[in-house]
Amino acid sequence: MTQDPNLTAPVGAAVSEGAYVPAQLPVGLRRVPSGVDEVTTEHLVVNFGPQHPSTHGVLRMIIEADGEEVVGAEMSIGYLHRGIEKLAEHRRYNALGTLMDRGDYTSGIHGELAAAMVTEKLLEIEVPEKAHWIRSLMGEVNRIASHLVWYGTFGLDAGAMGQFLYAVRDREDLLDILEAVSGSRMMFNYVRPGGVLADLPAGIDQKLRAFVDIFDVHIEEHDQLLGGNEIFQSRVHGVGVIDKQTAIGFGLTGANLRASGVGFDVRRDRPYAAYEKLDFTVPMATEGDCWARYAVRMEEMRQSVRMIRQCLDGMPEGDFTAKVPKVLRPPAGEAYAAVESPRGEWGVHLVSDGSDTPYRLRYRPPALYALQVVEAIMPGSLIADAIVTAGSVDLVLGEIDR
Amino acid sequence: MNPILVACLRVLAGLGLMLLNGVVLIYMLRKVLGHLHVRLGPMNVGWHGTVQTVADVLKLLTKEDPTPRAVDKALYFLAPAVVFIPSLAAYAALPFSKTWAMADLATGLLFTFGIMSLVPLGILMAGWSSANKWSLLGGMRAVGQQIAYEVPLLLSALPVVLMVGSLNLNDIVAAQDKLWFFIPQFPALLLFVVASLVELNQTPFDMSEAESELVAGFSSEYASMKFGLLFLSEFSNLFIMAGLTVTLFFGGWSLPFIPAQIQAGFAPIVFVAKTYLVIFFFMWIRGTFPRVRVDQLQQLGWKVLLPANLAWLLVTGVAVKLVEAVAR
Amino acid sequence: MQPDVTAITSALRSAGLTSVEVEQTSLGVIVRAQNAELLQLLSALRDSSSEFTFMVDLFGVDTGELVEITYHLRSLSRDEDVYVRTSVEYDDGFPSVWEIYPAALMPEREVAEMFGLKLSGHPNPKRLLTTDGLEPMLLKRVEIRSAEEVRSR
Amino acid sequence: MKLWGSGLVNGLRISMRNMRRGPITLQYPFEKLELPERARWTVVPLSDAQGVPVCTACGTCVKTCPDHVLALDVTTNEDRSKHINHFSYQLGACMMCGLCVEACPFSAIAMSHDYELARVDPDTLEYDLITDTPAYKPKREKPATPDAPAQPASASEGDAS
Repeated sequence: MTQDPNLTAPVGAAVSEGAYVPAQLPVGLRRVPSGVDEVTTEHLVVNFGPQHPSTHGVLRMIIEADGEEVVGAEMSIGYLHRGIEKLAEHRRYNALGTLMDRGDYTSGIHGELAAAMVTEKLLEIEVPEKAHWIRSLMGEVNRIASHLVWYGTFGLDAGAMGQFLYAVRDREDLLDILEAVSGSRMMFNYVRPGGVLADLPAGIDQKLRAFVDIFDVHIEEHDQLLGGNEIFQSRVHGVGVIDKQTAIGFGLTGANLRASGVGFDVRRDRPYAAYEKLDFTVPMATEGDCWARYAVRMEEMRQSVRMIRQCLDGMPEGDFTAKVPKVLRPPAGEAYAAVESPRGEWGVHLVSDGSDTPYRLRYRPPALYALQVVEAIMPGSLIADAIVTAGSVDLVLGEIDR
Repeated sequence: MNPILVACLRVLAGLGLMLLNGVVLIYMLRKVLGHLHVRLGPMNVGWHGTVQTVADVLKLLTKEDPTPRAVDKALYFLAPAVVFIPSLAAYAALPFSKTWAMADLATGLLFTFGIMSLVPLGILMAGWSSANKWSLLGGMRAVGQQIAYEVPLLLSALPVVLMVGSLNLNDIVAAQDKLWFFIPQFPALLLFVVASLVELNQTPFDMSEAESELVAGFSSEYASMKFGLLFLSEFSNLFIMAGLTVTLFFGGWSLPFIPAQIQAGFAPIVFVAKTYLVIFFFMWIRGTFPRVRVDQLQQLGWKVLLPANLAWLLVTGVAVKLVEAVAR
Repeated sequence: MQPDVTAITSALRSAGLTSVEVEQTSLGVIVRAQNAELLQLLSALRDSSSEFTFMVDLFGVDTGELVEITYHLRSLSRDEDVYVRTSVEYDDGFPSVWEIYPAALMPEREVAEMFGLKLSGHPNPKRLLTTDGLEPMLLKRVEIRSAEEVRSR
Repeated sequence: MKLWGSGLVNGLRISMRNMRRGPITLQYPFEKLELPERARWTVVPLSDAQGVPVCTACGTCVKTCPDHVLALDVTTNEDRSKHINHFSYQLGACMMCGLCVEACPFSAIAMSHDYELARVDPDTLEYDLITDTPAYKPKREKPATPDAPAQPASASEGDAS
């Protein structure tokens, strides 16, 4: 699939749209009593999850169905709640990454980066150039790995099986690379305030180049296997439409927002790390349906491959970390830093009181906002569509529940 | 010999064949899906995991068999049998060779379709009696789709019958000694494969056990060998449908360019080999395609397959008459 | 990134909100609002020419005396962020803003649950993350297990 | 406009191509992956050439550990030399973040590559890394960091809250 130039988000978030006005109560179950139709029927309330093959993690979707049609939906979350925000009040600043990893466990680098950036903002640490580039490089590697999980599980939601394994195969290669760089496959703890844990290991350059060369072929295969399949197309076109106003009103970010026709990308509009120096386009679609979200994410993976190549070519020499004290004590104050995680804007709002632990750490979970909009648009669709819609917005429960 | 004894022996042979088939097909499914998914499938029990399925059957047999409290007991226990018996009986008419068939029925094709259409009844019983929402939805979907696709399935076999002029499966095979019917009847083959995929609850039409929506569908509440029977009948149906495909379109037990006397010796092997190739194709589809939606399935059945079948039937009928007129 | 303080102040004044304070801090522009005029303030910001139509986040902070709730708003058309901050006494209530920003639906429930506040005007004001009977976890007086307790487990 | 169904055929072609690429999996208990050098698994104590643990019982790792899985039980002798009674480690609670190893000023501990951590007996999830050993005397006495050892008392208070 070639990229349509019209599907690129305009530079600068130039969107001027009216506000979303909720037409009716967008949440909760209708609980329609039996016998309201001409035929006496009863609505079936089914629990999708917390243990169910289709839910991503431990999401519980309470769906009220009239036959196969969803008439009301409620999302029940909290089955994975670990109190990360409270725990963060008892962690030193350079240990915050361990908590962030466990938030969105498919894109730990981004969470660590957000926590490190907000600490650097408070401490006013100047990060060396090379650290910026390593952060961008690892962020993009992690983004592809995370999008591959989404791609695989999205296909599983639609009932396909093969592509999940192919996606996981490619992700394994990326996890091997991430393990070689950071020492762990998921809980990286790699990005630290002031820079990164360690320099890129020897030989990782060739490994990454070999991977992106293969992945150039594989991404087209992925796209043809799932996106080219007519059955899949008929499942996602026009399904789960989130229009522009709804997307803005419900606070969607990332690929979900861009699929609804709003071109905001933190990497481009609030540049951090080395993104200012990288050449990439921000894919966008206007339909706002599941297909648009699919197309945007597939294109994001291609852009990530481009950025990985640029990072490898342009990697500067120098230190990988600034000189920072072992125990960080930022001055009292507040700061907010945001990164573009695979799921959207992952912001960390930190309140410091001058001690070696944060006074309050709030992180903005992009998937939580995506979850709310799913709850709002689900009524009126079929059960099968509801599953696909929930899969298309890329929910990670570790992040939603924190 | 006593004809009753012979009949009993034939039924036993059919049962043995079905069980063996089930075991082999489950192993094959695991291996085919495994390799399609760039992994290996079972490897440790026996050479390349060959005995794995036997071990699993033994596990199923010795497993605890809990009965949920809320089930409708009579239907719950009857349903696996109602699913299992038709798929056993459907073996009767399959011609493994000219002489190797459990019953050489004059209306073999009709018998097979007729007996196979009992399966949805058992599935509905299983889904309803389980007192489970997933089971109920799965059972309803299964019945909805299987009843909807009975007609296209039969209609897509009809052009072949028109060409042969007989419902006997052996006659149909014999009529293909010069040309296998998949060449003149290619559209009918496509329609037949689609309809039989629906009948079999196979991906992309596995609505009734769509695991991302309905967990395990109608078989959610079944455990132990009751689940084993449901599972086994599914694989046996797979073999029957693939066997019918081979019989109707790929020349059954016959091979081209080989004298009939030589063929007779290994005709059953040829038939089974062809059937397994068709089954491989079904599994290939299963490892690749996503699932269609319920309403799309019904639309495909009524709005596409049925008119297409009727149109092709008309074409075939006219062509057959024309050929007859020219030949006369 | 940073909106103009005077522009926001004048926009709010013209909307009839004369008592709000707008200040520039290291975090950004913070509009301090009374609990009672919060809804009016937020809809004024949303409908102002700056178009703060997008709610980024909403969270509470226990300052030790009361709970401060911060609404992080963004104008996508101007690429500006503004923070609206209101304070609530312990065990007191705060109004739901979901009709202005539907994005607040779940974060509001979370704030109410985590700080032991009452939520008014919300369509589904149930607990979100934890089970009934748990203490409001993000209050400073609620301790998590200390290192000694962890070891003596 | 492509023919309806060409995507299906193409999908079958792709899955067959992947099938012919062959399996990528390893038969885990029989074949094992080689871990990269930086892989982080259990914490192990390091010893010098004579096999004596080089831990100086400074307690930096204990203060650093975010999950408090390390604990030092130290008696100080009259000559101010230290004796490690127990240097205990809760494997079951360790998240292998590696912060203790980074913090250790004398490289006395390391993250090993021992990843087969399943235990039959849950009691074995907590064990001593070093038992009843005199603390190592570093050759050069110097504060590891300008910050952490300078105020050990206040830092430990901060941890305990």
